Amino acid sequence: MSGNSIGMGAGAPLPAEALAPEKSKGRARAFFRKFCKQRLALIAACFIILLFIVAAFGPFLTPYNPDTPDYDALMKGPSAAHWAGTDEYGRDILSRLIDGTRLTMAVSLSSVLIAAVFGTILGLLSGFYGGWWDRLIMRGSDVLFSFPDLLLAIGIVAILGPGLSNVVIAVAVFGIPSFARIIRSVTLSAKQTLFVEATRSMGAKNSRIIWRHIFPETLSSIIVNVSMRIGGAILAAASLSFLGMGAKTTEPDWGAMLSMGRDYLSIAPHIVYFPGLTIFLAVLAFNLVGDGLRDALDPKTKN
Amino acid sequence: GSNSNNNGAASGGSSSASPSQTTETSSGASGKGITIAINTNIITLDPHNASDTHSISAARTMYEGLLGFDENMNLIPVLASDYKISDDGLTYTFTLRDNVKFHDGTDFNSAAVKANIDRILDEKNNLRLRKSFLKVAKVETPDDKTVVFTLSEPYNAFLNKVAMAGMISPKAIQEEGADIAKKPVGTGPFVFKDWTQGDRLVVEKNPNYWQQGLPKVASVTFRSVPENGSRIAMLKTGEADFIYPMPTEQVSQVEGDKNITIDKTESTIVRYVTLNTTKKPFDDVKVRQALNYAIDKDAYIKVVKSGLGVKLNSTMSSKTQYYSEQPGYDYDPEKAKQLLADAGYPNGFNAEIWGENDSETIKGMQFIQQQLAQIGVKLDVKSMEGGTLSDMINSAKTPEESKIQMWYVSWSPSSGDADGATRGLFSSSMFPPAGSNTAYYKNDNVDKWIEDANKATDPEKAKSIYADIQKTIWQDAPWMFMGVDQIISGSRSNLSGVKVFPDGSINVLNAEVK
Amino acid sequence: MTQHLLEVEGLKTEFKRGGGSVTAVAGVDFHIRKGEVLGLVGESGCGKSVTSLSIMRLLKDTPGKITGGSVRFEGTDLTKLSEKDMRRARGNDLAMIFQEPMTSLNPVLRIGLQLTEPIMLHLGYGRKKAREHAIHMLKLVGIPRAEEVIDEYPHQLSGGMRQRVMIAMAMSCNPKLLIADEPTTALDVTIQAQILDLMKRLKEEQEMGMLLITHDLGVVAEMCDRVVVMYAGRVVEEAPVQELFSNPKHPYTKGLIQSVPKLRQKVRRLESIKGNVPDLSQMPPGCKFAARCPFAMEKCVASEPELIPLAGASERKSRCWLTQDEAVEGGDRA
Amino acid sequence: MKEKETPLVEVKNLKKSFEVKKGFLGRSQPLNAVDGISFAIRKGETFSLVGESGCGKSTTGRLVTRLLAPNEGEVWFDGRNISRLSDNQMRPVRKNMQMVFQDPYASLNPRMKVKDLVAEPVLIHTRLSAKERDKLACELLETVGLNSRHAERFPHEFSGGQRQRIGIARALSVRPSLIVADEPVSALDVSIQSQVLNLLQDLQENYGLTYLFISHDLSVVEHISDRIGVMYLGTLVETAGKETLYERPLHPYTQALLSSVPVPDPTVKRERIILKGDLPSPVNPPTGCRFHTRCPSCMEICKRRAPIFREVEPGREVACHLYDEEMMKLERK
Amino acid sequence: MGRYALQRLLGVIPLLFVVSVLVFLFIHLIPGDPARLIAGKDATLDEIQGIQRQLGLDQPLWRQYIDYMGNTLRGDLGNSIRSGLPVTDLLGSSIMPTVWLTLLSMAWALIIGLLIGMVSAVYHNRWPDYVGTLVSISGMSIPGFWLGLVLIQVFSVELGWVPTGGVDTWRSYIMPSLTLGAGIMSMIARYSRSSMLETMREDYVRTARAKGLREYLVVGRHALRNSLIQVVTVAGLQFGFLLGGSVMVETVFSIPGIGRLLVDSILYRDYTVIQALLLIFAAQFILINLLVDLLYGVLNPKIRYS
Ligand SMILES: Nc1ncnc2c1ncn2[C@@H]1O[C@H](COP(=O)(O)OP(=O)(O)OP(=O)(O)O)[C@@H](O)[C@H]1O
Ligand SMILES: Nc1ncnc2c1ncn2[C@@H]1O[C@H](COP(=O)(O)OP(=O)(O)OP(=O)(O)O)[C@@H](O)[C@H]1O
Ligand SMILES: [Mg+2]
Ligand SMILES: [Mg+2]
Repeated sequence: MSGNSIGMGAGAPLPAEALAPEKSKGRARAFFRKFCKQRLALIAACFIILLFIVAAFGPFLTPYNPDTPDYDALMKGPSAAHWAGTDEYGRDILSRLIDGTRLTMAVSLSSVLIAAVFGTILGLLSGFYGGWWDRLIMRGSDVLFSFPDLLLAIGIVAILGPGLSNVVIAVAVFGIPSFARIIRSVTLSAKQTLFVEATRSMGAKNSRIIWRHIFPETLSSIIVNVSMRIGGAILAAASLSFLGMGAKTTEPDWGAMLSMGRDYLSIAPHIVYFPGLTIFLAVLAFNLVGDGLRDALDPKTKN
Repeated sequence: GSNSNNNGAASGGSSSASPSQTTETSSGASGKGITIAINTNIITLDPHNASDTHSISAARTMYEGLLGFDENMNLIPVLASDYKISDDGLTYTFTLRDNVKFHDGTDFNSAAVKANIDRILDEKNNLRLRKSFLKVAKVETPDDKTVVFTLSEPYNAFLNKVAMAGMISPKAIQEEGADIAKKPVGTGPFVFKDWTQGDRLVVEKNPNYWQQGLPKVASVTFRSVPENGSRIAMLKTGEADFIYPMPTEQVSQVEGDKNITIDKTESTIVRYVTLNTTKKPFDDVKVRQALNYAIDKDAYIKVVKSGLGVKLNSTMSSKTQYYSEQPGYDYDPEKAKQLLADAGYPNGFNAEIWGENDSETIKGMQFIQQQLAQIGVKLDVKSMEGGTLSDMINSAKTPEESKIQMWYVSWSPSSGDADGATRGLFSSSMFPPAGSNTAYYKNDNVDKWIEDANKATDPEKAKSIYADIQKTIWQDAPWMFMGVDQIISGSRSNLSGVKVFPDGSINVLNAEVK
Repeated sequence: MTQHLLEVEGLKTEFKRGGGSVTAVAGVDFHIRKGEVLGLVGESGCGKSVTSLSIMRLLKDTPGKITGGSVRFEGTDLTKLSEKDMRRARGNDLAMIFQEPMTSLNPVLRIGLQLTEPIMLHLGYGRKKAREHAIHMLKLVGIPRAEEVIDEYPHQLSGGMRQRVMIAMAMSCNPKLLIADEPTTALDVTIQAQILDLMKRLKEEQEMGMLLITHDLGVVAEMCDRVVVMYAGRVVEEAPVQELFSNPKHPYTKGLIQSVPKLRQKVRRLESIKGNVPDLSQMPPGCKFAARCPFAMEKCVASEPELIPLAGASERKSRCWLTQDEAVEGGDRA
Repeated sequence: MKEKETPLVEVKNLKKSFEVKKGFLGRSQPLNAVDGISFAIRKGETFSLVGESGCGKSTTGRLVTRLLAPNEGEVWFDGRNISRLSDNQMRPVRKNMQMVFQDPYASLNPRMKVKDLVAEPVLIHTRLSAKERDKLACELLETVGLNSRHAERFPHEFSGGQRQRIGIARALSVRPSLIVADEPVSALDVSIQSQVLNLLQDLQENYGLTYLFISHDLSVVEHISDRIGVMYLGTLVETAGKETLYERPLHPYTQALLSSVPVPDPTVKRERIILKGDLPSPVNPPTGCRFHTRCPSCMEICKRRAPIFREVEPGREVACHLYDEEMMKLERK
Repeated sequence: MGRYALQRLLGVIPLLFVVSVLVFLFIHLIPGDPARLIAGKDATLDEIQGIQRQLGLDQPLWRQYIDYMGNTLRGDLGNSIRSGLPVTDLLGSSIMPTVWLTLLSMAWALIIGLLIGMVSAVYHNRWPDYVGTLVSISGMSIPGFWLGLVLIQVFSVELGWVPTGGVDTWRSYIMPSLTLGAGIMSMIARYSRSSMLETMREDYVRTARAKGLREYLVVGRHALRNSLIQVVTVAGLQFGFLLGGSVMVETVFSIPGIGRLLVDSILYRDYTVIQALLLIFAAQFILINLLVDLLYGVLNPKIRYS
């Protein structure tokens, strides 16, 4: 083909490698390198992986049956037998923490994911189509924003009845408007990018533009926000427990342990310290990872 | 014979209302004020409309009724110095105390009483107290110091109801209208000073109080402090002189503290689990009895109540009128299993237990769940927010529609009367939504006895009828009988005289700071 | 030899990147005389801006660091100055104009404040006097309504006006050296013509030296006295402007000049330099231009030529094996 | 003759305004980005639009490709009025008109492989299988001077010039008849710029392409165009064949523009026409002739009345009162 | 400015309307009958129906809404279903404590958060940055009620420095605002850090350096203002959450604020109070958004002057 030599001058054709220096490690690899650079985030990520393992294999890891009471060993402080002591029923706190990992992670993860899915869809629609859609969704999120979280939570839990899934929904609903807003703003700027305009000029359908071109742009904000919000969701679920609107009250979850134990703060502080510490560490870890992800995904921060 | 003041009207034998002022000191009015931290908000200061204990406590600092209660929930005379009941139990004649003035300076007299009863009965006002006075056919005031109530039918608990009705200055009723709920004017030991709902109520010493030498503190401040930990912190720091309720979990911790005194009294609050007797498997009395045998109530008191409570030995607390102790239902899991097997459930069954979502209730339900698991009964614990729960229970219009199986709940008769502790819970006319008979318990004898007891004018007769009632219900076991709460309050050691009555109301009349 | 206003010798600047570091500027030498305009041309990424930032020591917020060479300004080595002394020189003796007039002014501060900052700092004027001076400077760069503009915000000005403000700011303390990094690239031709006109005029009035960085050979031809051509962090050719255009020595310079479409040139096809600029992190060992050079020989790939003064012309240097034989015998090799 | 003369693109009195918010206090005002322009592009020809930043070149390009809907006026493409088509109706038309953008960094989705980028229009408009698309992508890459080995890479691994080639390959993939190139070389270095310009010229020859070429660089435009339209503040002030325009610019703006271009030859000393002032804001453009505020030969009438864009000699249109004989006559009276 | 504000305020009316309808529907959808809840467990059906009649709860929903809206528009928010007190009284006494609480929380959170953010940005990737990041992330990882309880335990009970709660003196507000502000502080610290980092890369910061300005001027004058613009937006949003989210802190520290009022009202289905509160929350949210916009304009001359 004639174009072959275009612009290549008179000399012998150069090997392709000379044209584009070989650095095709891929974005994923680069991202991974960047992320691993951040010590704190890396440690936090390891901790989170540990949490997931504990959540998956919880029942096999507990030293005691987390639900068996021991009325002769109520509120015993940490000891060799009970590393984290026992609670007001004489149950082993460590076992309950381990067992509670699953529920806590399930609630926080699923609520954030639900929020992310709905928020992303709404944000994409609102940002991409603008106009009527946008106004509707944004006003809707205004309304949700101006609704106190608590009322929503109580309302949802009250309407749907108590239980795990409804707490998940309640926590998720808080998250939807902020996800929608974040994704909307990313969408708005992605919509302005030249490559989206280029795709439009090719005659692509909107669905293709949204899913193939804009959605990937929002992914990094989604990931970052999900990881940041999981921490918030753990706290939110704990707060719901504090107000007596928690998930299943009989199965251990950290927030319930913390809020049920708070009456014992001055007499058996370990009942609160251990769940409190666990929550703190988990939330901290998710936040650190979120931070790390953001830095690693942000094209502006070089290495 | 005529039944007059069975509690000894003239004597004032109880400490609380003693007019004999041996302890009178000038230092009593030394200008000290006290602060009382309570767990919920005061809702209203209208004595005719208050239904929650703290509002009642607050109203009672400023208002007094013709009668009152002592710390054992016995009736004592207050604004009435004496009363008589006719043999047919339809006419109640009260003689009013002399020289009592409202805070606004107007006289307390029979016209004032009539004005108050009129206010209560006026349908437009829709006051909580109205239902207690519905049987009042007329109120007469033959003279300034005498009031005669005529009832349409005998009403055994009437005196208790009279004790609930604080007397408001008729002038204030006239002038303030609905605002009286914010600006109380009564005859009580304290005068209204300031009230911010949700925060505090401040009342000051009434210098013209009819009981000489009382009150002994310059003012009382009620503050609402919902969080248990904060309330006890206030007691420790001295920001509060008295707290109620004292969180049971913390009692052991402050018991050694010489600055803090813990006071415990048995209450009229009973805790139990209703079993829907129209639903399988609870329709079988053996199952219900088995459940009662399956609970280690000592452990229940120890774990759930932190050791501060007593077992429930009847359908009501020992502090309630006409209480009669019942034997049995000692912890016996073997017997429980046997009974279950006899009833055809050798392997137990699955059921739901409902309850509110406060930590105390949740704790109790968890305990019950653990206990019943021992006999093969697997409970699904559902804790719900109060309003939702109430809807779940009351949306069933007939027993057939009812979804409720087990409900872990507490009950306290508002004026310590046996009728209040029985009718609403066990009369077959009180199935939800009409009443709180959530066990859907129906026993024709019990139904009849409740009516009889209500009409009985002779206390002895009433007592025996209530004994039958309690015995029958105990055997029928529509409930799992759990416990009676102890009322636990904490106070600074230099404060005396503040008492919490079995119904949970706080009495500050004799408060004194040393 | 007379002392030059600015003498850059062997300047080397490296950037940390990933694990290692890349050399963005690899031993650059040039000098500027008083009242002279030196053009610095070269392709994007060849290190022009880094050179200028290194001279000003403004690499603070980048991973970059000067790792060798000297920058002598009126005899003092700027690279050895304390940060404090360097601050005193910046904005005072040495001033700089950046490429982007849109982003180089702080959007939330009034023009007046931004203009008077260096005046108060370096000339020690009071607020009022500084303001008068600022207005004077604005008038000098041809801004109408100077008294009003001084109280406006950058976004209220057009691009050309902003670049004038930047120039006024740079000139306000009578710098001896003005570094202008692509001062007109972001502007339209008609505005560019105005600004270039202005800079020429000011330079003549103020007698200052100027380092003009650009990739536009047209601008070079109009403005500069001498030109330094950079390629891949190195100076490849240095020449007086006339000679550079009439007789470019280095193949890169030749290619560059030939690949620019010129008005009314009427060629069918443009010449072009094949290939691309090499990546900084993977520099070939020999002549950095060898891969694109139509005259590349084996020698070129193997080893790198030095920048050597050429015989026959004053102040001409070239970094090419082809021109080595033209080198001044025993000339002062850099 | 008529059939032969049917232009590929015909733009008639095209207008487009944007609503812009003035600050957060003000109401939105119309910004007339393109204010009544007309031109035609014949098949196989390169028509260029030049002008200063913000004069509406890109907007025109986006109107022609119907990325924007005009407020007024018509765009005829291949004998069909496309200015009122819906998005769905427009989609098949797009197969025949593709775009190349100024910024080769931003116009390629960084997350897609080169082969997918290049074949995306094919995916959209045809039913070729993935394999066939890959094969086509490789061919196209070779056409634009890249290598099929580049197909598996991501755009960030390429230099600016190479990316622009990818962009061009993408535009070529569906064999369009029109390519609208919006500043395709202005982000590139001179040495690379010439490679791309040459490529564009070669492709035009080989495939009989028609270009609408948008640029602010007069030298580049002269090199590549057949005919040129000069824009100022949303209007066309002059269109002419390349030769005539550069030899003998008529409109004072064109003259100034030409004289402002720095010539890379230190020996040439020209008399410059330096315009005074800045480009006025398109939100409230000057009355009368839009150029009159900066025009060196401004007359009274220019301030009052906008000149009509009219043919002054065959193939040459100007909007200037200087060439408006009737007006001149009126003026003299 | 005034007209803009007015315009915005007027634009709020439809939103408030929608909110009011939604709120109305929502709280009536929540199971629970206020009449029953007020009447108490031992109430009779008659009594409950009496209350329902009195409160108009036996009317169809649309009727109730119209009555309610009619009264609201006339400025009559009605009486609390539960206590019979005028809703305006209840609001009047509970708004100020919450306002003080949130203002104080916001104030310290802004100051400390900005400080941490700035230090972190200036010492990017050096130890002050790490410390700042850790502090700020910790701040958002602690459950609020837990922090409050611990603070009370330490500073009131053990040390006796500050009251455990209430609203008696300004000292009562110290711990609550610390507790409430911790999360916001962290947010602000993190946002200001990243926006400062971004700003420090801007050309005009380089210009400022090129003038020979001292570092503190470069940061304090040239970078800070620009970062503030972004931080203000975040802070404004947080402010809304603060007001709504003070429930826990008000409970722990016995502050008679609107958060607690809301919880109590919800628990008792005190419709009139809930409705009024929610309208206030919505109005407050909108007002804060407006304020943020105005502040945005003050900080950002581009918006102010064009
Ligand atoms: N902050 C930085 N961090 C890392 N590398 C940098 C930085 N600034 C510049 N570089 C590298 O230094 C090299 C030279 O850049 P420089 O900005 O000096 O080029 P330039 O000649 O000014 O190009 P242009 O004409 O595009 O402005 C480039 O390869 C660039 O990648
Ligand atoms: N989507 C839009 N909304 C508002 N104004 C716009 C929009 N697009 C373009 N404009 C305005 O319309 C005018 C013309 O813009 P256009 O992009 O067509 O100019 P241009 O000639 O391509 O300029 P440049 O050379 O800078 O690319 C400009 O003033 C621009 O600000
Ligand atoms: Mg540069
Ligand atoms: Mg453009």
